[in-house]
Amino acid sequence: MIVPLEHFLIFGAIIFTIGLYGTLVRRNLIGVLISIELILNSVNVNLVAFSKATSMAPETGQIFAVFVIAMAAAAVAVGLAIVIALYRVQKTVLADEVNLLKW
Amino acid sequence: MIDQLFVNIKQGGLQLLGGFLPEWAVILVSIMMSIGILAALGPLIMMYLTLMERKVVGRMQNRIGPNRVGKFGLLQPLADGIKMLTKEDIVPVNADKVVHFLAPILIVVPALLAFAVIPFGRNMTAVDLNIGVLFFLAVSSTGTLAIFMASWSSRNKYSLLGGMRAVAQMISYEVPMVMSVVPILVVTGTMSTHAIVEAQGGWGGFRWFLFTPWGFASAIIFFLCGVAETNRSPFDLPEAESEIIAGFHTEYSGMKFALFYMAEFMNTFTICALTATLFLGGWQGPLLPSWLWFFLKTYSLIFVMMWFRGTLPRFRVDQMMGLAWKFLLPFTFVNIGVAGVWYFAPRNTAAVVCTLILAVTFWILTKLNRIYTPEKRVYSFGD
Amino acid sequence: MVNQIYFVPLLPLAAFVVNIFFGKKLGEKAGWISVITSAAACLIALPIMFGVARGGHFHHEFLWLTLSNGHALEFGYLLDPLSTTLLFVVTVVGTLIQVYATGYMHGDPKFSRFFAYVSLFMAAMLTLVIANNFIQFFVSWEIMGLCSYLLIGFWFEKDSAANAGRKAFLTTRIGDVGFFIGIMTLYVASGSLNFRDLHHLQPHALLPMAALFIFCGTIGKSAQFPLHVWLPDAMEGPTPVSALIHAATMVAAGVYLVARSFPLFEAVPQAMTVVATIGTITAFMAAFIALTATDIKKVLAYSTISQLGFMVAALGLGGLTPGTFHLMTHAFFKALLFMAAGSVIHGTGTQEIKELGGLFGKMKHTSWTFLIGSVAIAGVPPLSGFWSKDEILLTAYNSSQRWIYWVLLASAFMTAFYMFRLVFLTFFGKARNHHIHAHESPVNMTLPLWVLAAGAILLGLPGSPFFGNWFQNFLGGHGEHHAEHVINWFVMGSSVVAATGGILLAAVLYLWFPQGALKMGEIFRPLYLASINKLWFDELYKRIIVDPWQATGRWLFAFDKTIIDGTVNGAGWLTLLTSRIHDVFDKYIIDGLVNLTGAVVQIFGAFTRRIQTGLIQNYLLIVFLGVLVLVYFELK
Amino acid sequence: MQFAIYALMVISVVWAVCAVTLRSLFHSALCFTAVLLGIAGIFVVLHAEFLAAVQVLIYVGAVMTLVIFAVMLTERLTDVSVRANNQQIWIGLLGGVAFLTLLIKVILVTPWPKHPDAVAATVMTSENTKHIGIALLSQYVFPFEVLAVVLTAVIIGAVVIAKKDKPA
Repeated sequence: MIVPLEHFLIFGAIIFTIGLYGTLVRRNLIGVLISIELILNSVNVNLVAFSKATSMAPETGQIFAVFVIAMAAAAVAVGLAIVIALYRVQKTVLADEVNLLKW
Repeated sequence: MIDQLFVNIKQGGLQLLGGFLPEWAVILVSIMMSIGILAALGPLIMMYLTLMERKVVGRMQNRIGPNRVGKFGLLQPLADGIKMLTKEDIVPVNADKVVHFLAPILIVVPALLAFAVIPFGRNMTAVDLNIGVLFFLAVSSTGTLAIFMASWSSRNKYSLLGGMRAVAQMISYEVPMVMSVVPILVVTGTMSTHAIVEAQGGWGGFRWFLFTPWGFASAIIFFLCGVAETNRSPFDLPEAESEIIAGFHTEYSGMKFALFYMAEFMNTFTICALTATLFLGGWQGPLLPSWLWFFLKTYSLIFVMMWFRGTLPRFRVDQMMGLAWKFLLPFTFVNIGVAGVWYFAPRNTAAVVCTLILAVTFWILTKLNRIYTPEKRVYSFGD
Repeated sequence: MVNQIYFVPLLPLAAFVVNIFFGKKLGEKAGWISVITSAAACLIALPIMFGVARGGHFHHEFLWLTLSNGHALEFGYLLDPLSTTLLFVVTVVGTLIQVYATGYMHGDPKFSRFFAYVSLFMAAMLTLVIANNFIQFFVSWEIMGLCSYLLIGFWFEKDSAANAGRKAFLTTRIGDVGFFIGIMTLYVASGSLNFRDLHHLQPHALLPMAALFIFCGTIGKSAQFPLHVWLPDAMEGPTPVSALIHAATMVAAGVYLVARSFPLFEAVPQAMTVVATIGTITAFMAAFIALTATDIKKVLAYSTISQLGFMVAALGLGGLTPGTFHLMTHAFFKALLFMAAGSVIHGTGTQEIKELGGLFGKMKHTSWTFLIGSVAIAGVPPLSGFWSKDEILLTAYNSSQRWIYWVLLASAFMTAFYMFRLVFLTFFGKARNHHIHAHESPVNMTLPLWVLAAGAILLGLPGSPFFGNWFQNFLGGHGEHHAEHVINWFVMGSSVVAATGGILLAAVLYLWFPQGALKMGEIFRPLYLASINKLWFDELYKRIIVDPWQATGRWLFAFDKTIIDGTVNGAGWLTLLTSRIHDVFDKYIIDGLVNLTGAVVQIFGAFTRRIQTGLIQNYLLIVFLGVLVLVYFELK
Repeated sequence: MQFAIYALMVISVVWAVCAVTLRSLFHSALCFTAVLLGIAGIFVVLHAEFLAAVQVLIYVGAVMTLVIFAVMLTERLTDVSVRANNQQIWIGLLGGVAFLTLLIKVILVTPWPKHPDAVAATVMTSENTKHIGIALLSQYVFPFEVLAVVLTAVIIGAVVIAKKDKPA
């Protein structure tokens, strides 16, 4: 393709890292969820780029991407449900205020 | 000749340019042409829809409607536009300025984008995407975000409530809407609006999907969901004046408000246009030029919408939700199965079987959805 | 368009779904849903039947799944004269019986569930009938087994019903396992499970085994000789069930299995011999037991077994047509008899012959139809039973094993006898129990009776010489019998004599000299005992199967009690002793050590537990850094 | 063309950075939406129109709406006082950068299979969506079914978790 594969991969890597950073650093659990979505998206970019660039059936990677999107939607649904339940119980959505599991 | 009028004009113009412009420029120009036409079409349609609505509803309420400005009040929309433009643009003090400014713009964009895949006539689809229908649904689903931004950014309880309602409603009705399109994709095996229209040609309009059992069902469901998507009555809970002042655009005034209005009317148009395209055979039709047929069908559908508004009272929230999730959704699922039967079984058998299944499903669902009646209210001073 | 045959099983299935989910809401409407669906199935099937009758031969496969070894399992249908006959029988009889059931089950609390099960059964049976390969056949076969279990135990509040259901399920299961092994063997032997491939079988060492194992399925399902014990108990179910499943259709499925895989059996003569022998034994034995049964439905059950024996024997002797023909006629008159019996039970509330009697005046329709059914089964010309049974006898007569003919003739005689014993005791004479006030059943029960009665009278004719043996020619694309197209007056006469003789004897013993029966019982006491105790089959199975298990159980229990427990107690005593000693040791040394360890752990834990922050992102960070380090060293 | 792709990438990255750094969750959610749209654009460029449409329909239409819904439900409207990031910010940043450099290095040194994408370009035409559909229902039908089951489970689970437990 016009743009070499590596650039797409690097783009994916950057998005991935940003998402990772967010996951590690955001306090707000919803923010964390968003960051996770970022990570998943970077994966999708890679999948599609590969499926375009390598000689296998072009739809394969896209199908994986579809699966990833579906699973992401599922993850968000459950995650948000948990966040809301948490908010109802503990009146907080900040990750570092939820530390009941320590010693 | 008349049929292809616009197409020929465009082609002619391009050939003319082709004389002294490099090829890429010609392409650019043609793209620009399409975009320009659509971009001009949107506001125009919106303006005259307002007039039409006021007239129609007026008649229904035994009034005359605007008739001062221009003949039959034909210039009324212009007057309104000028008024809107000259109005002061008020932004609440602790509103989220950026978002508050972006929202009305972002709500118009999807409405305009949706025009791209609508076949206005034979060879008159701006972009014949091979995923046209999906594109339309996707784009129209982004509208919710703009509403969110509007309702959230103008720090106002009523706006927020309106936004919540709007989004809940749009999300809920999007599901059966998408599902009700699936049968057509199953039968035609394509998602391009153009091809779908082609599939309904011939037999003097009796190939319209409206005249198949599943098509009939999906047409009604799709249209209902469309009405809900565009927040028109009887689904206009998000902007219910009497309950929450004007919902998400309470805090908007002047041109921004006009933009919301525009978006709503353009959505109305696109929904009706798509209904016509998917179920009423789009521009297919005898004698008259194709684009005329298209606009005829679309506007009759729009008239039906206005008819709703003139006739029906507003839903209660739980009824609205119940209709979407407990009735339309299961029905669409069954409908998809029915489309499968139609596709595989021989026609005569299929017609009978499909009708039977749908009727039974309808009956069962109506039996299962008991109308929820709230217990008798007690007013402290009322009695 | 023949493919719409697929709707035939699908409609009852739809009825099942609707009834099982919305039955409570529908109430008694559920019955009509089932009836209408199966009637519709019948209507859909009719044109196809005519097509086949005009010599058509349809089949259609679609791929179901591909096995790892590349073989493909197909589903589909195969419509040849054989399956069409079954299709006709099942749809017609099934519909009628369901109409009847709407009357019979009226007011039952589990009404809708009953019809759900029946519809499921219909779906399975129809799938089985049109099946074109063994797998599809087996699947629907098992579903039928399930329905039979559910319906026998339908009134599971009664222990007897529940036990009967379990017994039926387990007993048939034995046969089914055999059947499945048979299918596997056949697959190994011939490499295909499609019925149409059976016609060109290559000889193979495993074929006899396959045939015999497949025949196991028949033995189980249509209650042949060693495994016949479940059918009489199955009468605990509602009478329509007995009529539909345990007389007309399901038990006939076993016979259908043999007929369906007939080329296979033809390929292995020894298997044929086994089939014929088993069938004959069953026919005779069941008839013999039926002589003294005193429960209407039990009598009918045993007669069903015996008639099935007839069919199997016929098939075993190479008579595909007679077997199938008898299957069809039997389905009609036996269903008729059962439903009439059901109507009697419905009207009087009891099924003990000893309490009945003199119903003829009170229940006109029931009595007449029952009489017609009895005449038909007894084999009096020109009713249907006569023609089909005569065909079978003829096959036996022409076959190499002539003794089978005589045995079957004897059983035919007994058939006539016990049927008319039943008739006389139930409908003639005077009522024995005066608390019973019999009344005629509603019209939706009597109407099917008359329709079936018409069937029982007329259905024999297409197979009779008057119609030039139309049925035989219709089925006989298989070319293994030409002899019986000439009428053999000896066989015909003998069967007529047997029938009339049986009827007369019954009349003598139970109508004219009511004491005669007792005397006969005195004279042939051992025989009488043998018959009344069902040849001690249940006792035998109890003795050779149930008791040994229980004995083993008891023995193991004793072993457990004395030796194991003894050891355990001894061990316990020893333990106590040693523990005394340990106690001291423990208190001072071990505990000291333990406490020391605990103290040490506590000291360290006080520091290390700081790691456990409980902050999820903290953990994530640590994981991430770990990964980072690993990757780094991996790449370096 | 080329230019468009790079522009999309850059914009997406910028928005992504905003999405993880902005203080107000609502804004970061909007930024993330922008990222999604950018990536959808990249999909279009890569001839995966179907995927792009699905991305917009599901992510922007449904997922983001859910997220914003949750934001509205949980966030008090005036929310500037609370810190947006936790204490790990610096180490997280460093780790991230290190990881990124590592990744990029790996990507650059790996010899990716090159092949004339004429093939891909031809296959990647209007038939694309049809291919996806066929493959989804023939080759990948089992994962597809599993996915369906999982989604059902998720719906039920989400409802169960999020619903108010009745005062017993």
